Order: sequence, then structure tokens, then C-alpha cells
Amino acid sequence: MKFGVLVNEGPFTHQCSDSAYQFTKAALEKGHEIFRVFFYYDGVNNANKLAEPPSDDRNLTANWSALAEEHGVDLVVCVAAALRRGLNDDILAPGFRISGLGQLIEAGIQADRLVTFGD
Amino acid sequence: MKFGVLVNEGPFTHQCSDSAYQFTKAALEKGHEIFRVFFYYDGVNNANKLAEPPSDDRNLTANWSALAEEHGVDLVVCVAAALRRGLNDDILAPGFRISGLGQLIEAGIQADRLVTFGD
Amino acid sequence: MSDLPPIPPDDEDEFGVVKKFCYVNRKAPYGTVYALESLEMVLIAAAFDQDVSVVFMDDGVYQIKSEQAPEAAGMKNFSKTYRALEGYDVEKLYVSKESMEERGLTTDDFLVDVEVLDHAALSALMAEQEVVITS
Amino acid sequence: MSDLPPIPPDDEDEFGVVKKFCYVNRKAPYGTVYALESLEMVLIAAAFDQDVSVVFMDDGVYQIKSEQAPEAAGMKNFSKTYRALEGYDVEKLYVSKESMEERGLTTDDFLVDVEVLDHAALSALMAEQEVVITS
Amino acid sequence: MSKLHTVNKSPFDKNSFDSCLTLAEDGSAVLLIEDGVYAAVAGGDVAARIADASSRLKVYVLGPDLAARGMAEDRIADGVSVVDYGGFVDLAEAHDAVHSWL
Amino acid sequence: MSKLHTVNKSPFDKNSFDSCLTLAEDGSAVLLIEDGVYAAVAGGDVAARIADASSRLKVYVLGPDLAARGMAEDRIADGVSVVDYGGFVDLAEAHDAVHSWL
Repeated sequence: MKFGVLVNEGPFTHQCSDSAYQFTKAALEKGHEIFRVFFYYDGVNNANKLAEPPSDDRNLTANWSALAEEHGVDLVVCVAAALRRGLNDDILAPGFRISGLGQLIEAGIQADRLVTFGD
Repeated sequence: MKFGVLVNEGPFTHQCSDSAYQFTKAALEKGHEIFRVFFYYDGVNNANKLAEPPSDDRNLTANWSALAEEHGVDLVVCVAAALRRGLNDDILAPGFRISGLGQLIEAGIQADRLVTFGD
Repeated sequence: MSDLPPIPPDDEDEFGVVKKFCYVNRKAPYGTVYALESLEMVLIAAAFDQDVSVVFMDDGVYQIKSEQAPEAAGMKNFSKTYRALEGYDVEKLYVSKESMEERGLTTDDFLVDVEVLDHAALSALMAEQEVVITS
Repeated sequence: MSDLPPIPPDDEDEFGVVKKFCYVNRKAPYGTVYALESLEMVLIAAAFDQDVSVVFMDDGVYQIKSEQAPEAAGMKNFSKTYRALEGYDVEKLYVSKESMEERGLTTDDFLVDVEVLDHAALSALMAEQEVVITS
Repeated sequence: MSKLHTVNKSPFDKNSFDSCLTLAEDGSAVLLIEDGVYAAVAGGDVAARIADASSRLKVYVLGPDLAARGMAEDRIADGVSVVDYGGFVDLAEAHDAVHSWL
Repeated sequence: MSKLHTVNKSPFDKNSFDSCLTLAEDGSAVLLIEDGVYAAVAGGDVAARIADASSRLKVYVLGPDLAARGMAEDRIADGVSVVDYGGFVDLAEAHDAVHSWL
């Protein structure tokens, strides 16, 4: 089955990013396809490569990048939400790309299920 | 009277940053001193100079920088909260400085009132 | 909104599929950004010619209160964008009767025409939706 | 916490002023980051030799639930830091009786020793505080 | 010690308003800001709780935040006074400390 | 159309749990995640609401989120089943759409 995932909050602030990551990983482990993970609202902060979490804590940005690298998961950051929040290509972590909201609607149309994580 | 201000949330996401800014401006207009504005939690995102809000919307980062420029307001971003969230000196807006949590405690001690804005 | 997407021509059907998209708004405007950015999502879905419904319930009913004037609080007034929805063929706007009444509001308080549904009707409406987007 | 601040020597009094600092915790841990980062603020205030009280009320009482094990959800377990508070001379930990009971908890559920106060006593305690920090 | 308490959440959405009214000590002030202003115009149970509290607390609402949300001042519950940002500063000055119920 | 509803807020803090139980259509499933898991171990009124709902809805709780918060499974209300992240995926697959009550 094809899943789309929408992430509405930044890492460190809400568990939503963790939940979305754990769900995505579990879906891949079960052999499902992840059509796309879309980052909106403060969710765009998941893609900030400058984030340096404490060494004994998880690094969600790195975890997302690894999913893109290992499983080819399409990680899309909303351009309008990112501009407002000061996230641009210069500080974008590997595996993420910046694009329009249409990519979310496409995920809603093409994926069998769209699962939203937020505050 | 000396006021300290604590800002816990980022601009765009919560009105808290607007409220803190409006309070600070009103206090200055009444002739009070702002001992310090301290940015913690997602509040550190107020200091991101890459933020480009839509042209018809307010730019809180620029507004804070202007307060520092015009009134010498001390704008301090918590280093630990900033590191986690990917804010560093390279993308720090004018008038802000990055320092430790001790600066907040000092504000609590030295200011006559500490006013918190958050979610 | 500063940049409204282009109003789609009638024959647009980019993906060849029309799904029932339902946006459920349960948060008040201005205190948080969700109302504003959710509205941007609604406009885009309409531009892709999907079958869009928008539900206002709980504190979300405050989003369409008339006479919003956030300028004195230093914020942008985006409420007129709700009036623009009709131009994008987003005409299915629903309000929870119980949420509206609990807050002392009537349909006269709203800046757009809405259909008021009680819990049972709203539950039935939402049960039909294929993609539910909340914020 | 990864980097606990140094435990202050007994004679530290950096600003020559001791104020009553009260941290009021009303949010559950893990769902949001407030519990963790608030705890970092408490430790720093103690390092500055202030008179620190910490109040747990509403969902904040869940912050000191024993046996937290967030590893399976991919998160860091910071609950042991509450146990370290005593080493920083932060010994005034208060729990709202009504909040605790409403959630079906007892003092046996907590990982630190606390004083349980009813609304009237908690209100009186908070009324004495000179700096109240909430999150 | 007399305090200024601020509440920034809708009384329908979160328990901040109730917790504040329950814990605020006699003689203190409560200022409703941001989404907290809905308490001032909610009517019903919420207005009754404000009326109950007003014998021992003074309740204020931030005018610009009410206007932002399209709420006319004639909807405001009895016993609630309107202030602007300058009035917020004055209230913070007039009390010994500020407690924000986030 | 059968739905999976998720609730990620404490029933003591926000109205998401109540709104979800009120609006979820008969035959759908409710999964408690993040701070929503407190509903599964709350007892009292909350447990009674779950019991009421369980004749027409199936209620699940995410085990890793319960464990994170130090809640043993023997505290879970009757009629609530525990799943892990894989079970969350299975529930999303088994229903026609997912509605997250944020």
C-alpha cells in the first residue's frame, strides 16, 4: 500500500516528528511504499541541517536523511512555509527538497492513505 | 521600572512573539527600561535572519532588530535551545546575541518584573 | 494571503482523479498560525480541482467570525480570503451547530455563507471523506 | 540532560540577591519539549543560588511519573534528572493534590519526594513567589 | 505580594483559564490576552465563572486582541475591563509579579 | 468508508479526545498516541466515556507511548487494546482513511 505522511511540527518541540518518523519506518519495514513525506507549518524545521541536538539525544533530521538515502523516500518541504521560517536551500539537509503545496495535494490524491502528524 | 521579557515560541506559529514585541514597545514608549528580552524554546526562531515573511505581513525578526538598534534593547538567544534548533551565529539577525541560560536568571534577578510569553 | 493561486479553469483535472478532501479546522485564528496556513492548503487543493469540503468546529468556528481587525495587534488580516473561496469553487463550508451555539455565535456572526450541521450530520459528512487534513 | 551545570559551591551568591523563583509545570512530558527544557532552566537557577520552588500541576504531574521508558518511542529518557535536583539544593517540589487525584495518581507513582498541596495551600505558596516562570 | 495573571488560551480549548481562576490569590488581577480573550465574550458558564471570581479578582481583557478576533466590546461580560498594550504594561507595573498561565 | 481516528492530546488538557469520540462514526477505530495515551489510563470519567464508546468504536493505544510515560499496561481501561508502530500501520491500512484529531 502507498502511504503519504504530513508533518506539521518541528523536532524538539513536539513528539509529532518522532511519531511520523516511527510510523514511516514501520511502514517501510512492513514492505509498504512511502509515496512522500510532506513538511508543513513548523514541520519544515525538520529539514534544517544546522540543528545540533545533544549527543545523547536522537537527531531527527539525520534520521529523515537516512530514510531518503536508504529507501529513496521523497522528503518535500513546503516552500511558502519554509520561506517564512527562514529555511532555504543553503541550510537544507541531504535528502530533502523544497517545493510547492501542490506536492501535498498530489500525495493526498496518489497515496492510498494520507496520515497527518501535528500538534 | 525595569522589565525582563521571556519569549518561548517562534514567530508565525504563535502570537506570543507578537504579544512580547507589542508589550516591549509599549513599555519603552512609557519610559520604562527593558533589561533584556530572552528567547528560549522555539522562541530562538525569532532571531533567524533568513526568514522572509510575505511582503504584506509583519516581519518580527526585523522589528526586534529595530528595537535593539533604536533603543539598545538586549536581545539574548539561549545557546542550548538554539543549537538544537539549528540557529547559529551565521544566520543570526542583527541586534541579537547568543548566550547561556544564566542570562535569563540574571534578568529574573535584576529586573523588577519578568513577563513570560508562550504557548 | 499575499499570493493567491490562480483560479483554475473549469476543465483542469491534473491527475485525472477527484478525491473528497476534507479540511477540519478546530483552532482559533491569530493565537496560532494554523488557520492562516490551513487556508493556503485549501486554496491549493481547489486549484487541483479536487472535491473540497471545509469544516469549522470547536474553536475553529472563530476563524470565520466577521469584523476581524488584527492590525492593532500588529498582525495581518487574512479573513477576507475566506470570502475568496467561492471564486475557487470551494463552496462546501460546514459549521458545527453545537460548537457555534456553545460559543454564543449565530450564522449572522460569520463572514461567509455556511451550512450548519449538528453532530450527527457532521459525523455522517466526515465519514464520507477520502482525505482528511487537520491542523 | 547531556550537560548538567556544575553543582554550585555553598558560598556562591553571584548577584548578591536571592529571589524566590517558582517554576510552574502544567504540561505532560514527551508530547512536547517543555518539560525537558524547563528542567534545564531549573538547574541553572539553582546554580545561581536562588530560592527555587518547582510546582507540578495539571498534566505537569505526569512529568515525575516513575518508570518512564521513552526509548522504544525513539526519545531520550530525561526523567532521572528530576532525581538530580536534590544535588543542586532544589528540594522544594510541590504537587497539586487535586491534579494528582484527578489523574488517579498517588505519591507512590512519583520518582522524587514531593510535598502534596491542595488548591488553597498551593495558591498561598505561589502568592509569595517573586519570579514565576511557566512554559 | 499581589500578582498579575495572564491567560492566553481559549476557555473552550484548554484548562488554563480554569486553573488560573482556581489558583489566583484574592486581590490579584487576571488579564485575558491572545486566544484567552474569548473568555471575556463567551457568555454561559464561562461568564458565570468570571462573575463568581470578580468578588475577589479584577478581570481585564486586551482590546487589540478582542478586535483582532472580530469581537465587539458590547459582547464583553460584566465586570471585565478593557486595556490596551500600555494598560498591560501598567498592570504589570502595579502588581508585584506576573504569572503567565501558558 | 471506515476510518482510523488518532488522538494525540491528554483528555485533561484539550478537548480533542471528547470531540473525536463525539464525531467518530460507528464502526470506526480510535488510536490514542503521544499525550493521548493518558486517556487509556485515566480512570474515572474518561474511562467511563471509553466504556460508553466501546459498543460502537474500537479503541487502541500505542504501547511505546504508554511506556515512555511510565504507564504500566495493567492500568489500561477495559476495552482498550495495545498496538506498536507496526500495529499503527496495520490499522491505517485496514481502514479507508485516517483522521488525526490534532
